Amino acid sequence: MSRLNIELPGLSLKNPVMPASGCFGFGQEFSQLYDLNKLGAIMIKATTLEPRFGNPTPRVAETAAGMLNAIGLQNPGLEGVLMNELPWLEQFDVPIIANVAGSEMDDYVEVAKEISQASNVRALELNISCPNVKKGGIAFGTIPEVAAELTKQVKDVSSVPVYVKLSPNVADIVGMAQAVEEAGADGLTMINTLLGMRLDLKTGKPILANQSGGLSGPAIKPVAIRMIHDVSQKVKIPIIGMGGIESVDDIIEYFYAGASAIAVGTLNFSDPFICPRLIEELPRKLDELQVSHISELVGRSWKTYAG
Amino acid sequence: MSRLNIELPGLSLKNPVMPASGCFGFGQEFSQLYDLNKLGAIMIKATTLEPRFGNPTPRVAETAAGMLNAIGLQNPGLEGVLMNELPWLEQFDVPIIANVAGSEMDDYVEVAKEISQASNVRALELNISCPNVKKGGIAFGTIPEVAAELTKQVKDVSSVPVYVKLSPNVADIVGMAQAVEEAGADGLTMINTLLGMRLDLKTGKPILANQSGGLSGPAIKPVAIRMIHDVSQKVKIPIIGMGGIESVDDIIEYFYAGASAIAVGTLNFSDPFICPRLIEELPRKLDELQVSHISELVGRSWKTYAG
Amino acid sequence: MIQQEIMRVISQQEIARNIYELTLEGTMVKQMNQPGQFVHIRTNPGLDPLLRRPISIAAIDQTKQQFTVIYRAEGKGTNLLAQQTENSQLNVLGPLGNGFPLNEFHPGETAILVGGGIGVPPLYELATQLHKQGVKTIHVLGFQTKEVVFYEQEFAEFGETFVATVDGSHGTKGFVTDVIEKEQLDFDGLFACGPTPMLNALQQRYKDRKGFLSMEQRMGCGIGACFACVCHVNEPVNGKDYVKVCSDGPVFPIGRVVLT
Amino acid sequence: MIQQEIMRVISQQEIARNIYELTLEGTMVKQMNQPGQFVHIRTNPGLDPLLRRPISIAAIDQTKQQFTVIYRAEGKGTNLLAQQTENSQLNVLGPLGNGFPLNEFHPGETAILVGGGIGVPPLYELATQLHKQGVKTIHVLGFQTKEVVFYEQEFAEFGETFVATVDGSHGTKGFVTDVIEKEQLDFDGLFACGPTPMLNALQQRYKDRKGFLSMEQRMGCGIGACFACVCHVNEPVNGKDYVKVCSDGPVFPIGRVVLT
Ligand SMILES: Cc1cc2nc3c(=O)[nH]c(=O)nc-3n(C[C@H](O)[C@H](O)[C@H](O)COP(=O)(O)OP(=O)(O)OC[C@H]3O[C@@H](n4cnc5c(N)ncnc54)[C@H](O)[C@@H]3O)c2cc1C
Ligand SMILES: Cc1cc2nc3c(=O)[nH]c(=O)nc-3n(C[C@H](O)[C@H](O)[C@H](O)COP(=O)(O)OP(=O)(O)OC[C@H]3O[C@@H](n4cnc5c(N)ncnc54)[C@H](O)[C@@H]3O)c2cc1C
Ligand SMILES: Cc1cc2nc3c(=O)[nH]c(=O)nc-3n(C[C@H](O)[C@H](O)[C@H](O)COP(=O)(O)O)c2cc1C
Ligand SMILES: Cc1cc2nc3c(=O)[nH]c(=O)nc-3n(C[C@H](O)[C@H](O)[C@H](O)COP(=O)(O)O)c2cc1C
Ligand code: FES
Ligand code: FES
Repeated sequence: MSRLNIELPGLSLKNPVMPASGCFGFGQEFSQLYDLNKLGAIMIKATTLEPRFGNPTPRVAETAAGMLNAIGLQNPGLEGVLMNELPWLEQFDVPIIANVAGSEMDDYVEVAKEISQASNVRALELNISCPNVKKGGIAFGTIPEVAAELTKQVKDVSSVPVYVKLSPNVADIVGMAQAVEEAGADGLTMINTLLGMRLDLKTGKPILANQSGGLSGPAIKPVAIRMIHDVSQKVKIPIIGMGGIESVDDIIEYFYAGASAIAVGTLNFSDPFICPRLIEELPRKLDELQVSHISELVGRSWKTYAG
Repeated sequence: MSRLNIELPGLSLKNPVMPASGCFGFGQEFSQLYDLNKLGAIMIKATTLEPRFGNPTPRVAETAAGMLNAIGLQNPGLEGVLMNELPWLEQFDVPIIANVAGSEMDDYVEVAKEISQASNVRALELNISCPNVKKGGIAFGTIPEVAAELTKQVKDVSSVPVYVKLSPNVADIVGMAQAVEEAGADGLTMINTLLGMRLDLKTGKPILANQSGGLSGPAIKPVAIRMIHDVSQKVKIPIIGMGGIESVDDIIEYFYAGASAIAVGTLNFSDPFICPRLIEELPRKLDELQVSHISELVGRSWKTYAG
Repeated sequence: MIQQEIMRVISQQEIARNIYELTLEGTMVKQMNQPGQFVHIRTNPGLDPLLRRPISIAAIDQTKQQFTVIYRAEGKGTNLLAQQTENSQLNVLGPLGNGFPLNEFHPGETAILVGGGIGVPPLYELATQLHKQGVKTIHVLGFQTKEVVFYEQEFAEFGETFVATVDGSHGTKGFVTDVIEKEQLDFDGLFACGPTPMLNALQQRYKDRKGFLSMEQRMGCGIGACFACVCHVNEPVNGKDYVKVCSDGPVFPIGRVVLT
Repeated sequence: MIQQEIMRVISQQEIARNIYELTLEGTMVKQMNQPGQFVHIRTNPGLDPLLRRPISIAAIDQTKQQFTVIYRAEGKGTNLLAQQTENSQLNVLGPLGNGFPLNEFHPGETAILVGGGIGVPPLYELATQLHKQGVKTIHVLGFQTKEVVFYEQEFAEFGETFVATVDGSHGTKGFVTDVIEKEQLDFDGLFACGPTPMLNALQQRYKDRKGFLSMEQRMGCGIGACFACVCHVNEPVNGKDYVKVCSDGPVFPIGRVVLT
């Protein structure tokens, strides 16, 4: 009898731990390290209509308890993902969450329509918030009306539930969440990266060739917790939480805040075995907390409960 | 011949290093540790019209490479500051930057008017961005029109230049900066804290009694650098930069980004001697960079320059 | 005078489950003149963790320029602290705060020292110094369970020592207040350090007695500059309706601070 | 097979100014079969710094299950690494990447090994293994200045070794390419590792020769999953217009990667 399984729109998760989009490629590399069947789900790298090379390098820079990335959505394009990546992933009994990105609304719609029909794609994650593409991306994520319109159009064509990935680079995250919920989102994933920059001490220039990039890692966890705490009280759809998770304690904190599952991004780089490790450690943590099922923890920070 | 002196509206700084508001009280405690005359300036704790006790405790929580605070603007009120704190500070030959806060626009205006007349107050820092007061504060900092209106009203009554302290909790920091510049701000200080939260693992409840608080420290430095980089190219008024500064390298990075002076906040807690230490270390760093005056570094990240 | 000093670790040992006794050496010790003061320790030279950890001074040895702290390895910072070994260097800020006043007790009087868990340590230096001035001490020490009891013998050398454990695995089952009542202990005044509920219980019972309580609060600066550690007071003190635990305290006369 | 292993520090010493030679022991060594592969080292168990540091394998000792890296202590991570002493434990991920191909050279042939600064280390294991299979090696090593020159003797034991320093304080003044021209060195093929401008100069000069270049890029994962370390290629490889330095490289045939 599992204490970790979670049911979310489109997703039957054996456990609530999955790699975050962009930090796990399409799974092939990590499959050499451990059995991907252990994972609750896999959020694959953003897919765009056409293949993209992405930004020039350097694409990453380190920051205090975090990192910046400006990969620029490099990916083999819709066709490449449909032909190579998704079929390869079919050998695993793990739901795939396809991260969908684009420059124009039509791109999103087209990718969503096609990719949602792949047999192992159980949900879409609408990446309206990637700070690393100049056109479109960022505006989609900061203007509620635009985000809502995009959500609606994608919902109309998608064969699977649609999760919208929210950007933290906004003043009113609750307003944004409510806008996409109203537009039909089945769930939220949050948060994407904060916009940041580092400069090279010798040249004075930005370290990233793209100048700015997305800040991820433990540094941003308190921002994510705050946003999930605020949003989860104001929407009815579930939230998959992410941002700097590095321990089972962090997972518990995300659940308390209001997340129903979590994703690990940056920490896959520091410890490539982190996902299976956390999954293994979770039951003992639940014992400690005297909780029989992890879902009991969802929203404990704001739910009134006995004791 | 100084290589560190900086001239800014209202402020003749012997060096560009000052403690940030709220991390240095009104100077008395630190004066027991070192001679405050060493400092470029002092940004005193926010002053409100009436004395405030602030938020219940706990008021601080630790985060990865950062901390959260929800002090809630505790201060002895305008009268207390005018009668006790500022006169005590007169023994030092250091310009005071008075951080002004309130719940209503009228509060700001009244405090600004009175405090700007104190003989050692050489500039105001309009705290439109404190996340820790429920009323007013946060909205002032996220709606450009409101921030501009406040700036204008304060400018009308202030006897000294007015710096506006920007909140990072916005989608468009450049728009905000331009709005307050247009409204007459003489300078900007940035950034204030990001909104964040931590939960107690045992109870599930927020660690801070106020629930959420302001995230400061090295964790937020990349966000500050990015914002200063973007804003400094779009406004003509100078910027005093802050956010996680812990080394002379960090100071250089802030200058490269576009700051003309910097403030140290959180790191005063980890190393109470940090300000005089950085001031002492700066000249050697300038030698290393083969720079004769620190102001040559301002904006190097985006200025085209020979080489 | 508050100093920041890189101090040398003389010794460190686990004296009960997760309870460590750490002795440090440096010139700062000269400034330590009052039991109940604390130091603010940087547990790591880097940024993780960022904040210092406040720990009470448990014993002072002026001849050797050494002092001892006793702490529980609990979270990130104290666990890092527990990894320090002989000759490691630690960045220490101190001595901080105002400790227990000694001059309020006269030779021949009896003071009861009440400690709860990691509130016990500062009472040890207090007992030492009270004895030097001829004050008798009775000790009531409360712990969760047998495995985390420490310094029972050390206190016993100064006078009667009672231990209470919440689970009854050692000494009396229950709280320190239960012991005081059960044993009908008699005293001229009281010193206490421990969790707020314990201090609150003592303050309610003994608010009219001579007594001093040492408080805990989450801290930022530790020196009075950041307003992190304030408490409301029952009556204004120096025109202020609050005190700072770090610089006005951590020790306050019983009845002064609003405890909840 | 890529492993993550807590490895034991056998020795560490500064062999030139800020240049450290570090030997580690563990079962991962069994997997190290190709010179030019690298390991990804966590320099601190905490979050500061967060990312691993890629460092080339400089020497492998299968009998002792030990390997050696040589690195420059420069920023936060490598300076922390330099503080490790005998018996410290280090979290290492490896072996990573594809190294220098040995089977492209036949006994009796001559390979020239060109290294720049901290690009020199992987050439040492390469020289060792080439010699085992009867390939002659000539070594051209470039450094900034005399004080940072290392392993000159060690390479000299395998064959002719030329050193260039930018400031002329040791060996020939100038760059490695100057040495190759000046000495009119003759070779059947070339291996190089060093800063991109050096690799670029070599690629332009010797693009039609048999040769292999080892590249550097800032990395995230080190295993091919994050797309941090990509480079454009001159001709598509396996239908892709890019390669990943970490998993497709770090070694590529000369001419394959677009260098600028
Ligand atoms: C004046 C004073 C004297 C103290 N003396 C002792 C002592 O002698 N022995 C001892 O074991 N403990 C003592 N404490 C408590 C000790 O400071 C905390 O246990 C310690 O800070 C926890 O750090 P951590 O790294 O284990 O926990 P973490 O969870 O990593 O701490 C996170 C943050 O919360 C703060 N924090 C957590 N718990 C407490 C607490 N109980 N009080 C204050 N801050 C806290 C930490 O300082 C840090 O900023 C004292 C506290 C104060 C205020
Ligand atoms: C495949 C490969 C093999 C390498 N082999 C060696 C070696 O054998 N010896 C050696 O001294 N150095 C080697 N390097 C370079 C080494 O990785 C960097 O010098 C090191 O990462 C710098 O870390 P730091 O803590 O000193 O600097 P920091 O400035 O703290 O580094 C900050 C971030 O930038 C990255 N970074 C900085 N410089 C470089 C660089 N030149 N290459 C890649 N990432 C960088 C760091 O990894 C880190 O993520 C190699 C690099 C690669 C890619
Ligand atoms: C290298 C890198 C690449 C990423 N690529 C994507 C992406 O393609 N699509 C996306 O929605 N998020 C992407 N992200 C964001 C992560 O999925 C995640 O939301 C964010 O990093 C916060 O989680 P973390 O702190 O655990 O990394 C990327 C993050 C990193 C570090
Ligand atoms: C404990 C604390 C109290 C603060 N109080 C104030 C305040 O009263 N007014 C204000 O404008 N900013 C206040 N700040 C924000 C700082 O001045 C500064 O903008 C921010 O902390 C970022 O700098 P840092 O990372 O160096 O701390 C406070 C910050 C901290 C940590
Ligand atoms: S901890 Fe800063 S005032 Fe007490
Ligand atoms: S470093 Fe991640 S793909 Fe190469």
